[in-house]
Amino acid sequence: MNCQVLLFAAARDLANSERIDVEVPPPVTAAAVLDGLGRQVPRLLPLLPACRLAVDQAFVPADFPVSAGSELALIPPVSGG
Amino acid sequence: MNCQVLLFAAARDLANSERIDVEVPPPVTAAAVLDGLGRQVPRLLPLLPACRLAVDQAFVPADFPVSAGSELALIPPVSGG
Amino acid sequence: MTPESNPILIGSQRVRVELIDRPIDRRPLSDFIRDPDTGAQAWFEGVTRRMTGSQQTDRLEYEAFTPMATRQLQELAAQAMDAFSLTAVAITHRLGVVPIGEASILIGCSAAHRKGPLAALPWLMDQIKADVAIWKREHFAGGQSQWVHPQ
Amino acid sequence: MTPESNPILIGSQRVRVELIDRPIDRRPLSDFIRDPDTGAQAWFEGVTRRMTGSQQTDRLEYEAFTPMATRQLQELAAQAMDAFSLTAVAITHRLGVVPIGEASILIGCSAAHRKGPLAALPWLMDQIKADVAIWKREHFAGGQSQWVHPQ
Repeated sequence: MNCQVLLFAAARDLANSERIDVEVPPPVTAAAVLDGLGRQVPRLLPLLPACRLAVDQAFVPADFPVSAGSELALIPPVSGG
Repeated sequence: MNCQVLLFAAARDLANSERIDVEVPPPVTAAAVLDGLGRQVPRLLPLLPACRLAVDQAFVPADFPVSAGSELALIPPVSGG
Repeated sequence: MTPESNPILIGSQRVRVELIDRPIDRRPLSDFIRDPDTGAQAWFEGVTRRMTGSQQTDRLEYEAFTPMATRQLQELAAQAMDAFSLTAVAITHRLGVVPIGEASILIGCSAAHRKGPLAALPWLMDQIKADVAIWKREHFAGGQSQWVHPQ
Repeated sequence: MTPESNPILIGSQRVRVELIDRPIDRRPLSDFIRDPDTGAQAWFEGVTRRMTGSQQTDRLEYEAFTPMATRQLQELAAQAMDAFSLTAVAITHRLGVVPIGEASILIGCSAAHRKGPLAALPWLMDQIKADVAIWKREHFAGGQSQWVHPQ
């Protein structure tokens, strides 16, 4: 499944892009999307273990099944406030 | 010893005065001053158990020895803030 | 009785305490606690509340043993500076009549990090309500009034 | 990237959340949480700090995934309303460059009594710093900069 993932902050800078298309083999879980991002943009690898995937603007667990059409976002460690 | 005691809030209203002179027999402790106030102004009696004596603007324990010339104040339950 | 004291600053300690008989202006407190090397400010404002259960308040009226209350507030502020690693503390308490919706007390504190100021505020309020020589008379909408004596 | 959202008010819940790319004005938050039936307001303000140890900051720069951050702040504010018996909560986070001494976040909350708002502030700040999709880039006086990744 082709997944488009939004990138922010350090992740966007590393990938030099605000979004990335990743081809993820089934089963398409949140963990599989993160794996796909690391394969596609190896420079993200050091940051990925600290990142979470947000599906439709909510954090999801690693085994969360990602549906086509969901909005995916890679969330690096946050530092608001 | 003659002790002048400043009164505030509910205590001042009950005594209808901002200060009272009390004759306190030795040993002149904080507790003895409070006892003297109750004898002199019986209308203070219901309030006195909830009051503290301040000597020179600091709370003191019941057995604190009161010296002549100290500033004494009867402090009803406080409710600032 | 509406005694008034100018703000009292304690030596090199960044502590500002005042009892005033007019509405509290936040600006001088804010100016006092502001510092480019702080990253956090926390504020507490106590306000005259209209309803308590079904009972309607018309106004509150505060009275203080001003020199004692000022000294107590200074000591509490200085203790909070140490205990909570604060950069500055400002406490203003209003005396006299405080209408509905207006502030009777404003406390502001600043520090490098957020935890100190956020912990200092409840501690200061607990101490003030327990010990500082200030009294509140509540005037009810029906015309009666009474000194408030917390349990 | 300096997205901006208008304040979002949640139905009958007295919650106001906004992300803005200009200096934070305290007034609209104060107007929002003010209520004659509240007796307490508590505020937290996070400010860009100049020194961290011996390291000098020139400015901070904030970025958000705005729709997600807005939704998260709304949910946290609504949870705080219930958990701490609040009357109203207002949260404003600034995005873009925030110079030394200026506020990146302002939270105000009100309630009948003081304990709720005073407990809500540290809880809200802990949640925001752990989960809300906002990032801070620190620009140092020497010209370097880095995304801040708390442990």
